Amino acid sequence: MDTSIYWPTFLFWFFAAVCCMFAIGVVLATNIVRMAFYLVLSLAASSGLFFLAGADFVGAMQLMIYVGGTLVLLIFGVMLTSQAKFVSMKTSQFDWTLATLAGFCLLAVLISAALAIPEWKGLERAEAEALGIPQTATPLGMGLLGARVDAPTRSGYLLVFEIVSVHLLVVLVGAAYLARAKRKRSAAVG
Amino acid sequence: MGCGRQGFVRPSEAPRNAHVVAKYINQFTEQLLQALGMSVDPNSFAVSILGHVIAAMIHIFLLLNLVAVGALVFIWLERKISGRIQDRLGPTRVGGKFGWLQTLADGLKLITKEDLMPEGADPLLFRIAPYVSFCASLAAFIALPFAGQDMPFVAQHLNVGVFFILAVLGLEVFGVILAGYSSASKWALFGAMREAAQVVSYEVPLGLCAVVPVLLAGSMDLIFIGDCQTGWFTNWYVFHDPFTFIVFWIYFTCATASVNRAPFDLAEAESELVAGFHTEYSGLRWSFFFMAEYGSMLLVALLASILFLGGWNGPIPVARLIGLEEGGWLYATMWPGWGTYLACLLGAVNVIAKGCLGIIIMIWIRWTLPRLRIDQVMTTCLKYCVPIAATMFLGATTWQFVIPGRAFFGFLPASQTAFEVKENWSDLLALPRQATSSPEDAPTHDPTPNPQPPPAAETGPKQTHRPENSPQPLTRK
Amino acid sequence: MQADTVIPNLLTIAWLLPLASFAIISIAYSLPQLFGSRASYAIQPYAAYVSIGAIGLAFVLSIVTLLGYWLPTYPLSSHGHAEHGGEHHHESSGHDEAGHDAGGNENHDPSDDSSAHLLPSHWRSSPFRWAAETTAPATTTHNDAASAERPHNNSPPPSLSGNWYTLAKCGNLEITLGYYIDALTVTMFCMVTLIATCVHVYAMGYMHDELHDFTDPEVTDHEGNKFQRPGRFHRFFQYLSLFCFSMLGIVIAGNLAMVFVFWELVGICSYFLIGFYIERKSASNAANKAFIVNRVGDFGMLIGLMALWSTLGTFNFGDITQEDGTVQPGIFSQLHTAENHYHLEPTSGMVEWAARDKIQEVVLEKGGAAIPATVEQLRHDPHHQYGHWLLFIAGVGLFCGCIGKSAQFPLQVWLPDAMEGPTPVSALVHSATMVAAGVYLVGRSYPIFIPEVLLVIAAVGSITLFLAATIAITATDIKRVLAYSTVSQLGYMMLGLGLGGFVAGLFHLITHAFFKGLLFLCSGSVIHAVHTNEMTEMGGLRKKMPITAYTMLIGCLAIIGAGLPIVHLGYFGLSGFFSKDAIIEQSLSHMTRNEAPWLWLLFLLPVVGALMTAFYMFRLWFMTFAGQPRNEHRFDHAHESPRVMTIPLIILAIFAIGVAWEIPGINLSVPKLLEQARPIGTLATVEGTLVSELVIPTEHDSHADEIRIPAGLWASGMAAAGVLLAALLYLWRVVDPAALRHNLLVRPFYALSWHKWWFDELYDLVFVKPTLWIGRFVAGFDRSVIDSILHACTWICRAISVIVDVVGDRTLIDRTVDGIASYTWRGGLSLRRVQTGRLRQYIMFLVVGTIILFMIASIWRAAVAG
Amino acid sequence: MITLPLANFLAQPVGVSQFVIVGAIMFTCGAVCMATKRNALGILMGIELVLNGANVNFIAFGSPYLRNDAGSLGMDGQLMSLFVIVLAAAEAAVALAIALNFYNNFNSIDVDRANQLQG
Repeated sequence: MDTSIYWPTFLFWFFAAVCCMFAIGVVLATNIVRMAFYLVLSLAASSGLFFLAGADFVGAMQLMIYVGGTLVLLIFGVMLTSQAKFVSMKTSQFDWTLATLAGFCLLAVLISAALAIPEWKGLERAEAEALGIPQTATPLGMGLLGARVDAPTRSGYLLVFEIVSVHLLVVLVGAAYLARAKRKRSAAVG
Repeated sequence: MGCGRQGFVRPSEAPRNAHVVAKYINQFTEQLLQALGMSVDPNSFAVSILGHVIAAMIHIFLLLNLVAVGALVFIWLERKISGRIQDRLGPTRVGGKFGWLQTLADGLKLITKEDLMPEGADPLLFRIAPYVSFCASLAAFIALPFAGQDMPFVAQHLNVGVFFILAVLGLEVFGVILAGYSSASKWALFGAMREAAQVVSYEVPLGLCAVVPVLLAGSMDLIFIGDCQTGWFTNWYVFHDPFTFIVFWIYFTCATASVNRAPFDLAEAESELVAGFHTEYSGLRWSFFFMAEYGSMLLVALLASILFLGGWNGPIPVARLIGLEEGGWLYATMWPGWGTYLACLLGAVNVIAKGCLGIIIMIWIRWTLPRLRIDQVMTTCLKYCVPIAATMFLGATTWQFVIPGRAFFGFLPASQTAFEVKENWSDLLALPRQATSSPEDAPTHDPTPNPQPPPAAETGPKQTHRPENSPQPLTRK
Repeated sequence: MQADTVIPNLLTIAWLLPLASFAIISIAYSLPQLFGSRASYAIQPYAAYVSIGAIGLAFVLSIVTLLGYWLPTYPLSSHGHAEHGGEHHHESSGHDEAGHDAGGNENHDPSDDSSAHLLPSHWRSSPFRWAAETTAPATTTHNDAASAERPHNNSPPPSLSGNWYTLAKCGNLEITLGYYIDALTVTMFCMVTLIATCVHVYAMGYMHDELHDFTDPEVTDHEGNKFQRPGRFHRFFQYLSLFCFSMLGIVIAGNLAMVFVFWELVGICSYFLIGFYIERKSASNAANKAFIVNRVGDFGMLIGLMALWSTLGTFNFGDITQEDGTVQPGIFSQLHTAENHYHLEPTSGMVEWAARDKIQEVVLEKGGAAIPATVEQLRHDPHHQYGHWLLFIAGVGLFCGCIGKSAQFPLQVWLPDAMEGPTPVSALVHSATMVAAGVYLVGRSYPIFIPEVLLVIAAVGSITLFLAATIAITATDIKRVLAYSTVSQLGYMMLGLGLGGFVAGLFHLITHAFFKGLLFLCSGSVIHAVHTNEMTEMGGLRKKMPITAYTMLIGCLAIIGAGLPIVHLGYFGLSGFFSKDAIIEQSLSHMTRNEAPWLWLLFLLPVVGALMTAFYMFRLWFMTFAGQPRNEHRFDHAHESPRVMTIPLIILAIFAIGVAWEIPGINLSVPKLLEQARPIGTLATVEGTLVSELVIPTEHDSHADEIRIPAGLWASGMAAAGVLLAALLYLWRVVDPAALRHNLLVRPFYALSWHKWWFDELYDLVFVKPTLWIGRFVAGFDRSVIDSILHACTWICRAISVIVDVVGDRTLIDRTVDGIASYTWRGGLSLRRVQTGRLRQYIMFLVVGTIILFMIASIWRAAVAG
Repeated sequence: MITLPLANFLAQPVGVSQFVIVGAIMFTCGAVCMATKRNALGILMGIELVLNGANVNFIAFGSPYLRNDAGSLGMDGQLMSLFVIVLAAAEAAVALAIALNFYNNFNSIDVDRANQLQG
């Protein structure tokens, strides 16, 4: 019985702790900018979880996109709230209790579901250590291009990829349009 | 090297990183304790922790020193160079001849300064901001290799190194925003906003440029990319074809901008915003911002040197010439492994030298060019850098497709090692579906790159047309 | 054989070259016009160069095909009867091309010795030698034609046939683009391309007015100032190219469907070209007239096509070898089978179709297996000739098309009006392309015609030739004279073909093409010089334009068939002499063989026609070139045409003289080519089945002395007489034509001829006006009756819809819909409280909903488990 | 010689369930965040959290380290999470644009003010 420490487990618990802690922080924080800050930390930690799970490409992706995204969130938060003297919109106590109650129920349900499945217990340590570092970049790229080098029997994702790309384009146009409409209005007002 | 060119890396082939070092240390402590007469179970919990902790310590120490000392040196260097450019002497007194202890003195002064915080500031964020940016720029170094070949000097070998570094680099601006926001001052806020906008938009061309070497090498693994450029300087990717040559300069510009150095340093435009996002900072926190800035400067410079300038392969393969490589005469005279180690040390020196060169150029630019307006900055990014980079990317793709396996603007054949280590997925394709999941048979499909590298002509198309030949083995097995 | 592939390819290229030039000109000149930028006059001549190059190259290719590939492969027989000398050989080995074992089996064929004594040695030198030598064995066959054992008829000529590709295929109807090439095709190719080349070159000079803004003197607006329009030089050549392409298409076509397609193409081209001066009312009318009159003929042709296809199941002339090697028999080999000694027999398909009710009975009695036997038995039924009527319909139908195209009676009216087109077009239309197409089609589908059809053809031809000749006598428009002469010459050809003279008719077609083209180009040059068509304003032009004058003189001599029938020294004469004599001989021998008195006309009319031909041609020449100028002004401005116009005249004149002669040295002459092309089973003397006393003598009989010499004397004598008459009237002016015109005796005839026998008026009365009446009647009927019916219908519909609207829609449907709507409305009102518009509340709903779902799922699982 | 109680605990690799639990916690936090925040951006962050929780699950299902039998999603898990990330970014962009207009219309980003849709 190998009792020496298995670092992935240790790191997992570390990251999981950070992740959950700051997630809760996001819920509890009242200041929007702090929320964003906690959110970033939580997301970074979850990207750490991704690295641990051997999905380093997705992890890096998470860092890059989510951090970028939340960065913009943050900027907007600052822009939209700083003028109002750091307004914090308090929620009624009733809402709080209700939400917490529902949240706990949901959590209970989910966790029970998570623990219910026998296949979800982990591997044996030796087995896990025998695994090397998985190569994820190329299979992901090929998978997006429609050729599965990792699991030839499974289908590629070329179509999905295209759809998502088009969707992104549409979103960009739409966002730009919304922003522009705003400017027009302000011009009309002022 | 050829590590991990398959679905999985063989444990034996695992790259040199903290884990391996930790294992050495474990063995060492075990032997030590045994020498002391104590019997110990190397697999016991505490010992294993000990080894890894020590190994981590070592790595962190090295990287931290690189950044901190680098910051010291570069600040001093900047002051000297700016002095020369402005026909001054720059610091002369402190520490004897060239005033080379000037920065240290400044550091001491900063430490002794009082640590102020404006009232109305958000205390937590205000405190934490400098460390956020410093951590970001330091964390990027984790995946940065300083030597390749058989003994990669890297804290943690990631096979998406480029991506990781770019991502983490993006985190740095985060601290800046927090700083700008939390120190309730409009100058700081403006600076932060500017920097945020600038960095977020400059990440696009930066990524586009960084993709080009990835494309040429066929992998995001920095070590692999570096090894693809072994040999003479003709193998460097900056000289690979006209497009990469242009891309290199675009990359350098965007890097300068994304670490907001002049002429893109709008975040701390003294003339408009007092000192930008760190107006309210003083003392050690303030110096952390600077360490972060210089750290990221060093980072992008090193990245440039690895992506484009051959990384640890000097313009002349000195180690090979003096027989320091495996099989060379000098190699034979030494203890096993030491020759390789020395060669890698040489490589590391190479990388850092190129990085310093890049930084000196940045300094030179800073003290030569005037600062741009914010709209000019945005124009440069969105109207020039992005389209040019995209075009160059397409051009490089076409080039790689039309005349693959050539180097130095297509005049010479590419270096052989670039083909020894090509990924060979067709073997993996031939496997049954469990190949990815079941570990023991994935490595057994021998990933060893073919001993005598095939000529460029026939290997080139193979890697460019991977999608075509990947389904072919499906019929096999 | 290698030539089998080369010949079709060469001819195909020669055929497609004009199309290419058409395409080039269209793209380079006409396409820009669509976008408003018209080609500058500086570059328009290049259009002419392109099309001349194309047609010239086509001519070269045709000549190369003839001399370099056709003759070496299928040498002409110096022994005329080689073709049918080979037939015994054919009995044994079925259809391959005519063997040339010249006279290899005289002993089997008694007729050979019988023909032997018909060959005096002194004929060998004469250009007519072919005729003497091709004297047939069949001379004796008609004696025992009645006897059961039928004689051998001639075997199929050497021919190449194949398909390029299939245009459409539905059921067993297969429309293909194919080729059928025999000596006739090659000859026609050479003739057409040569004349077309000359016309193109000539047109370059003639049409130069179109190279600048063109002022049309004949078109004036109501203020009376002349009509100005940009020149159309390139378009003229564009049309010419398309025209040549279409004509060559007819010539090379391998099946009747393709012939029909290009037939119509020729029609539309002639429409374009006749209506070239589209602004002139007369021109557009003439174009319409030509087109419509042709449609009339084409209707009959369609009937013929249907009759043939529905009974033979194919359009192909020749046998086509499929990819799988099987030979699909063409029309000819189906109608003339080897078992039947290549005699024309209705196919069993025809018999079956003709006697379908009888066969129906048989099938009802004995079942389908008995059909073939019944067909055989019915075929030999002496009382009613099953299938012959079908053949008759098919033949006459096809001939209808030819009537329309080559302006035979009663559809001859369009051709004179076609003079509205530019003269080069008239030359092309009248000599090589359009009208030739009709005669060519008759020659091409010659094996289809049973004697009765041939009789019809002969009758129509003779009527036409007489009619046109009479009209031509009084016409004063130089081009109209020529036009009517064309009509009458076409009549000659039809007559020759109809009397069984395959070679005679087509031979006249070839020669006529040359001298008629020559004549028209000459007239064009005259018109070009004096700017009028009226002969009454010309005269004495001989001094002004000698080349035109003398080349035209050659043309006239050729067309009247001037020659010296010096029997014992061999003949000498211009091209027309031989061809026209051949026809008249054929008619003479036909007359001698038929007792029916009215058939004498078939000899009388051509002879009289010869007289009139000579008369009006020389009337034309004298009025134009001889005597004193009638209009000094025009005379002074007259001038010889530029070289680009005269050189074609000279070339054509040379051919008009010598095209009928045998080329010394190589064994080649037009008649021999045609003799080689003699279609399957058209040699023997045949008797009519429907009209039993009709006998179509074999052509070779007409070369017997007792036929040939009198015929030659008749023809030459009549021609001489005609010339003399013309000279009396118009050269020496012994009698004044004007005075003669008012002579009571002559006047009616003059009026008849001057008004073209009132044919236009007649047609106007019989066809046009009734059509208009019917149209008006139909219109009125439409307006009064049909419209009222429709209005009634709509009124009824409206009434019904009103009822439905009130009863069904308003009450039933609307009620239901309103009910549903109101319930929905109430439901919405009651549910609206849930819709608080609070985002967070919705999210709460989501969460709670998720939880509840999980609960239900787990409870369900528990229930299932426990 | 030194053995800690949590040695065995830390010496064994974790399984899918632990990851899923983390995902669940993030999900719940996101949901609660959405439910409680009156700030539009706060709701946006809640959405991000939810999506990230889903991502964690995807990765866990696809990871060879956590689950090794044929039931593992393999690369599909990572591909899915890639798409989720991308779409989340898109959604963030649109949501921000909406928030911007929202702010322009109501001079605030308090979602409770925007209850004009109530029935």
